[in-house]
Amino acid sequence: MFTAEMARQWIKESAKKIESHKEQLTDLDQALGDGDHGLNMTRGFKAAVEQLPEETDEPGKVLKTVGTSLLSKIGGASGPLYGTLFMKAGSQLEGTTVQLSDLSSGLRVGVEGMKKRGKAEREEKTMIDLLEPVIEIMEEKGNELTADQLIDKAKEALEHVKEYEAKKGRAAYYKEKSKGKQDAGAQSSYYLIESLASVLEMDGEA
Amino acid sequence: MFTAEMARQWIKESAKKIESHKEQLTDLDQALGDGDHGLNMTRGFKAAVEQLPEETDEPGKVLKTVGTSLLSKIGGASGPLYGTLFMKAGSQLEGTTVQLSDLSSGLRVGVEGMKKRGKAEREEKTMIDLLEPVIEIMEEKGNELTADQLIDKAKEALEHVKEYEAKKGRAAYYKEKSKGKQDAGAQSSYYLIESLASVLEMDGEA
Amino acid sequence: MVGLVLVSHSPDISKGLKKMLDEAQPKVTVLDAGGTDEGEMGTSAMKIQTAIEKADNGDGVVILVDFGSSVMNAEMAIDFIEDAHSVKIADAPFIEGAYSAVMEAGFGKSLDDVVESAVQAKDTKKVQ
Amino acid sequence: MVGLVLVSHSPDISKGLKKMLDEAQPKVTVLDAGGTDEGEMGTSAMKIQTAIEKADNGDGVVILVDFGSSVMNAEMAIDFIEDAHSVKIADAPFIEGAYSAVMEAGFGKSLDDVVESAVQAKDTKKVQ
Ligand SMILES: Nc1ncnc2c1ncn2[C@@H]1O[C@H](COP(=O)(O)OP(=O)(O)O)[C@@H](O)[C@H]1O
Ligand SMILES: Nc1ncnc2c1ncn2[C@@H]1O[C@H](COP(=O)(O)OP(=O)(O)O)[C@@H](O)[C@H]1O
Ligand SMILES: [Mg+2]
Ligand SMILES: [Mg+2]
Ligand SMILES: [Mg+2]
Ligand SMILES: [Mg+2]
Repeated sequence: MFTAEMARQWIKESAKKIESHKEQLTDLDQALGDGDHGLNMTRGFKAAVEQLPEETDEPGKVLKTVGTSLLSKIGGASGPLYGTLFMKAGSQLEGTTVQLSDLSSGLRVGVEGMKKRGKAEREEKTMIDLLEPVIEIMEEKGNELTADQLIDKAKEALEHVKEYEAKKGRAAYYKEKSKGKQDAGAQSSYYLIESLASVLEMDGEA
Repeated sequence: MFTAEMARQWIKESAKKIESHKEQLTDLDQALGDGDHGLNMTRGFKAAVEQLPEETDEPGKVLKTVGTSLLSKIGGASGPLYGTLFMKAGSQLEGTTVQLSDLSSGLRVGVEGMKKRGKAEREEKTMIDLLEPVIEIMEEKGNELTADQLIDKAKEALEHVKEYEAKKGRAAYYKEKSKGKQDAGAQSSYYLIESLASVLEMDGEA
Repeated sequence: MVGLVLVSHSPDISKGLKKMLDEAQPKVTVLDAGGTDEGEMGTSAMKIQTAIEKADNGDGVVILVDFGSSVMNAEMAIDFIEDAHSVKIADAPFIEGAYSAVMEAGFGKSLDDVVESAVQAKDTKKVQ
Repeated sequence: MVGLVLVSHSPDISKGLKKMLDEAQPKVTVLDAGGTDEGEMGTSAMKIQTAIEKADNGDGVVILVDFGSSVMNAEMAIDFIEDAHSVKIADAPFIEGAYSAVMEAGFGKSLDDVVESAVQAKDTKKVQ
């Protein structure tokens, strides 16, 4: 099960993690971009938490609202990208009864929207390189998915994305020089997945 | 003879004529450009008059200083263009004894510099279409040049430039639609020639 | 008459560009949609959407973008709009494309012609 | 490191662009030489000349121009300068070329490489 309350917890946990890694995200974006990813993400997730619909039982509605908050509060590329991810995923999830397998279908639609929005493919050193492998393991494991599987896959993806050459966004100007440096967006996506894992774990324990 | 005093009179007379036709130049530039030619020229010639070297007997020095004033005070295309005309013409005129034929050689060097600066040729609907035919008649008539010959040629050129299609500057965006409309820069050049003629005339009478 | 929307990361850039375009073609509706909602460096899909709606006089709207999130947020704004087929993003240099576009728009040209003129601004040589 | 000089008619445009470039490559010297000496719409050969001299750290200077009198005044400024062969005007889109140029300059590339990267910015597609 993936409840509206879990969706809210996911976003609150993400906001905390991002806030506490604000400087790291800034530094990564400074090295390969314009240095605002920490600020962008903190501002976006702060707004997302403030605007979380606390009343609804529908996780889709929660995620859709999150997408709108991110889109309107993040002035950088991560705004339309994460905005699309959450809006599309949220629109895909119907009603109050959502299984983990439904969540993975939702996120699949979300990440496909993100790829279209960014005209990006895998291995171009973006958030997509973190999210899509994780969504694949979710699709593979379905309702049996565990928090550890999520974390392991996210860690593995994070190692890979570091080695890619950037082909999209500001980092693309660095060409081969981008290899060996972490992508700011992949790093923030990692925190989103870590947060999702912690919510699943708490649910498993409950 | 073309004395330093005549050069100063030329510029003072030009400044007056331009000031009194400021609105016309503005309107012409509004129709085919950005509408600042009246302001540009008024500001430039005001500065040129203020900065006129009143002491020197060398007409070349006068014109060179005028070029610098125009260049530094006119923010539009006419700044580097008229600036080049006067600076190059002035540099060409040596000493205190300058004949009309020397003035025409100076202006020839000036207009060639202008063409290079604007990457412009004849019949592209610019100030060059006014100035070059006039310089040709000066070259042809040499020291026998009269004020009437200058005015007649300038009037004839002004009629022609109106019919050309603009190929340079902002007016070029109007393509065929520029035909039949007067070019602001050609019009201001006309006033410069009219002023030169009036100075020659006064000199003839004196 | 086709309207224009200017989307640059820097609000100063789109502001200055609008001023320049207004001088060249005062009768064309040009909307400055640069910067974030807070007027900072960045772009905003909502700001762009509002600008598109204001710029549309019935003959369509051309959006000029600088890069990156400008393009993405312009596309999102178009997704939010009903009559999306009358809104086009020009694949054109921001300043140079906008200048060409405002001229053609002022001449009463069609949406496609205005876009085309912006795209062709790429090919104008500045130095030999 | 190659320095950059920005010459646009609008002083707001060059100001906003400099801010954007400084965010992307703080270590490159970028001089804003947009607008007239009075800060109005237009350009100034003298302002450009001063900017070139300040931007030159010994590895040369690339000038980015919008159009018209920007090009002419940049050329006049170069004529006034002694070491003119180390100053080049890029035949490039103003914003997009400047962004590419500041990146390459920050990588320590040569004057010719920086110019070339600015010129190539023309070919980057914004929309499919
Ligand atoms: N076209 C794109 N497709 C997918 N992801 C992208 C694209 N452009 C940028 N990104 C991601 O966005 C991150 C940068 O986000 P952010 O700093 O907020 O935006 P900006 O680059 O506009 O300042 C990058 O690290 C990368 O992961
Ligand atoms: N490339 C060029 N070569 C020659 N003359 C030009 C060129 N560009 C513009 N002009 C002349 O300059 C005039 C416009 O001057 P002005 O309005 O002061 O400059 P701007 O177009 O920069 O506002 C035009 O009418 C034309 O005669
Ligand atoms: Mg960034
Ligand atoms: Mg940014
Ligand atoms: Mg003008
Ligand atoms: Mg002007």
